Amino acid sequence: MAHIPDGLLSAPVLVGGGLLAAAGVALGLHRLDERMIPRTALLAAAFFAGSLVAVPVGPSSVHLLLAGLMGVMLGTATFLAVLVALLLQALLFGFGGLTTLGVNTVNIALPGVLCGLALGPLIRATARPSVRLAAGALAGGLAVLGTGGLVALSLWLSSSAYTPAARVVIATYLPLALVEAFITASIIAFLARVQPGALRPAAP
Amino acid sequence: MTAGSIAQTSPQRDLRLNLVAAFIVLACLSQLHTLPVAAAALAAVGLAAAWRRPGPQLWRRLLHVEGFLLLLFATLPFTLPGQPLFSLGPLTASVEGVERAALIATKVSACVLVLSALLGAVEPARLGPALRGLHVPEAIVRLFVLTARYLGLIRDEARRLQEAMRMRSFRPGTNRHSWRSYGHLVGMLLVRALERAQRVEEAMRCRGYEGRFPHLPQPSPTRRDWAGLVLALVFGLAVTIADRL
Amino acid sequence: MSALVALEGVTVAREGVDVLREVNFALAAGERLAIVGPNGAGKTTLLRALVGLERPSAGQVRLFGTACRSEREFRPLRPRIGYLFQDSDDQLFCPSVIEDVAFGPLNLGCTQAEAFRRAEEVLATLGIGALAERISHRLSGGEKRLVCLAGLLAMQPDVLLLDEPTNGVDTENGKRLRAALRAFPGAMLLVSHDDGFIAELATRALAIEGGRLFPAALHAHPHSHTHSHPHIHPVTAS
Amino acid sequence: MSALVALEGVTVAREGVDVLREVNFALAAGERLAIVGPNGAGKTTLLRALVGLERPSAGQVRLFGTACRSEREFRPLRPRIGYLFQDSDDQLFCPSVIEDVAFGPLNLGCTQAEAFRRAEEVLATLGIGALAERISHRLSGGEKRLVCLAGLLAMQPDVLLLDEPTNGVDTENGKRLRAALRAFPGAMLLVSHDDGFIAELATRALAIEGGRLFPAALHAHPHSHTHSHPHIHPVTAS
Ligand SMILES: Nc1ncnc2c1ncn2[C@@H]1O[C@H](COP(=O)(O)OP(=O)(O)OP(=O)(O)O)[C@@H](O)[C@H]1O
Ligand SMILES: Nc1ncnc2c1ncn2[C@@H]1O[C@H](COP(=O)(O)OP(=O)(O)OP(=O)(O)O)[C@@H](O)[C@H]1O
Ligand SMILES: [Mg+2]
Ligand SMILES: [Mg+2]
Repeated sequence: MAHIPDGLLSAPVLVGGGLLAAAGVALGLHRLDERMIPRTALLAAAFFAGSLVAVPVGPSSVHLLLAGLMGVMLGTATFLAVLVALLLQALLFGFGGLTTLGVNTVNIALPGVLCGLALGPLIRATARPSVRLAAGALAGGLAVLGTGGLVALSLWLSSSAYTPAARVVIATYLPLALVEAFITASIIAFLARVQPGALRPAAP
Repeated sequence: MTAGSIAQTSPQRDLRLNLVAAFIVLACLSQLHTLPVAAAALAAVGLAAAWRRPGPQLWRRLLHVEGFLLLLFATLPFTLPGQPLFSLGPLTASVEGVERAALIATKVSACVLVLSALLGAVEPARLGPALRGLHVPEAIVRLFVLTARYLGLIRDEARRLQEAMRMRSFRPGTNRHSWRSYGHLVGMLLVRALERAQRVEEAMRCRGYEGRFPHLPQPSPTRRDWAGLVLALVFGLAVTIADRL
Repeated sequence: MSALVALEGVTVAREGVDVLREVNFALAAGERLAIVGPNGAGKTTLLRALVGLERPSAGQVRLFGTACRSEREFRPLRPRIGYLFQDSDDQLFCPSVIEDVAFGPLNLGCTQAEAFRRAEEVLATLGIGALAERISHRLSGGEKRLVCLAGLLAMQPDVLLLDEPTNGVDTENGKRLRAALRAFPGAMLLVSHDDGFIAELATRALAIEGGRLFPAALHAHPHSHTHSHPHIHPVTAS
Repeated sequence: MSALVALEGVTVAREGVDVLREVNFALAAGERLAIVGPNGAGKTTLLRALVGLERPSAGQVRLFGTACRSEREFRPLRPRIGYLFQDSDDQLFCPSVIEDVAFGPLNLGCTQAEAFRRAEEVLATLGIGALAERISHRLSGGEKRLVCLAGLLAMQPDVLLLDEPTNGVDTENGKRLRAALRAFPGAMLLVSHDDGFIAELATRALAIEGGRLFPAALHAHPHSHTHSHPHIHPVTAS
């Protein structure tokens, strides 16, 4: 759903998205620790697998994004994970597109990174499982809503004729946000118990 | 894939030029404004794709459209103002709106065809060196190759854990026990895959891996590859000019 | 007397190769049957076919008298079979040991309290009660093996299928494992490369080779050999 | 004579617990040193510390005379050490067996042809030449073990560190494995729960307990016991 295909967006949006994505990826590369590469690649693969599962919602379909989880676990490397997974999907399955790679990367990764920055410290520091659960849910849900908002924004900036469709897009993201909030919270709770090191965007 | 087949893959299309060509064509196609040119481009791409005798899954890919495209097709005719075409209750569809929807459908289809025809049947393992050949940063190339590999790893781990659950009489239902068990499954899957990823990387380092896959020198592009790139350039330029005329 | 679990002319193909060819065998109540054979002979495949994880291309699997072909037919009978995977890591997925052991009983419809009580009981019997609160995937190899077995015993199955139960288990844990298996009242199918273990527990043996099962005899013949054991000395100079 | 690999007062913590405490030891050229100890004693941790996968919190690791602290210092020396992981699945990552075995030589700068030639040679020596074209992660457990070892031998290392090499390996393959190890000219560190295996190969033994290493003696004392072996009979009625 967040995979905008080639042929839809206007040139300024494509170029702008591309530049933003390049900045994010550069930041991610700059701060990437060698030893984080396996984890980043693994989450990219998880993202890839998650988005092959389409959940029908009304006239549209949504799939898991896991951006909030990536934000908490990877920090800025989320840009890299999303870029790589999207490239792989475009090349192997024709999902999304090549020219929209930048826009899609920003739409998915940016909210995740922001959620990770905002809620990650709380998730790591708190000793209360209920607080962690709530923060995890918030990270998962907000990241999805952020993506929905950015997808709608990309459509709206490209052509005013897309406005009504963009509104419906946002609506379809609401149920996904709920599902992701639930899933992200439970995964984060599990990791906190079993492998707390994984919640820190730093090499073990 | 065998040792022999690796050695024999050299007389193959050069992936670097393929990637560049695909990108140029997609960039040009995605910016078309007029329906006739877009339709002509789609026909040309379709013919070119059919000429290569692709498998049935290429055509099936065309049918896979993202939900919001359907949404666009449904709303555009009614939201773009213009010459009325027909009305449906209080809504009036405009000729411009229908045209715009058709334009988008044509462009998206053409792009999907180009992408799948040029790069659809490529093994991910071969894309790594091609990306490196295009001077993509080494870290991204490694991520790309590892991601492709971990896909299989995740699938295998998931299958084994699910079998273990079934063996102990797990039956999914709508109750807390089921949800919690699925939570454990996904969580453990992630934990195990993370650790496995880490250990596989360690095993590679122990065998002299230094962050680069031992890769064979890229075969230099053949004349056919260059011809393909030139063709792509000409095609892209032609549709763009025709579009602006 | 009817067999508990049986294969009737079963052929199983993996990757297009027939790993088992028209295999017949039956496990009777109270029996402890060992299956031996070289690596890649198909021992694991045989166990997987018995519980319905591999589907035969010919022949049929019969569990407790019922012929099973589809997942629907296998499912209600699986709780009566405890299958220990060759790799413990594949079998543990709950965060803590006690949760993992209680998982089976919960699936059988026990209440939470009842399931945990059973789990604690089994852990105590195996002598690993102290592990209950540990994170299951951070145990050492031998501890994992015992926890996996506990998860099966907690379901109180009629039959145990054990795929190399002593793999990576040290002498001490090995003793506890043997004791627990000797105390198990039901029937048992053992796959192992450890002759001593088989000799101690099995009442009958079959050998698998070239996709076929052959009866094998358990010979007991005293012989003497020179054995060297690593002994631990008190520290002199570390 | 200087040691090939050595630990000098090394302490390693895992999850905040000191698994190894001020451990000293050295492996000299030509030695075959066994390390024994119960599950969870820290044998695997010791091997990981030697190749730089665990970093000591105190003390230092010395490889071929060089003190190694950082990844940069370990890296150039690792190709001279062949480390067999406890779990084969962690070690096999190329699609086919032959590619996996050739991976090491390729990293050492061999040409494609040379690397594959070496790989084929090693596979033939181990008697598993027939597996060359198989998908590496679809082998049986014992086959995987041998392929992992082949991957190490193809790099022609000076030292082998083997973590439970005989796990899940059958008698036949076990013999080939022992023969291959006996033929290996370099030094060797063996971790195993298999007393017979250690007795056959090791020239010296250390026991690990409570995070410390103790010298252990390999006693050879003849004793006789009643042994039963499963024997394969010609088929009578399958
Ligand atoms: N996942 C798999 N997919 C395809 N073939 C497999 C798979 N696992 C094993 N095989 C093949 O099936 C055959 C039987 O394997 P199986 O695992 O049953 O052997 P095994 O007797 O259990 O050996 P081991 O003692 O090594 O565990 C082998 O030839 C093996 O290569
Ligand atoms: N990934 C891990 N994270 C944290 N602790 C671990 C991890 N793996 C093992 N440990 C702990 O470190 C200690 C030593 O483990 P190690 O794997 O070195 O034991 P081992 O002697 O190899 O045992 P085994 O014979 O079962 O393989 C154990 O107490 C174990 O619980
Ligand atoms: Mg097996
Ligand atoms: Mg170990």
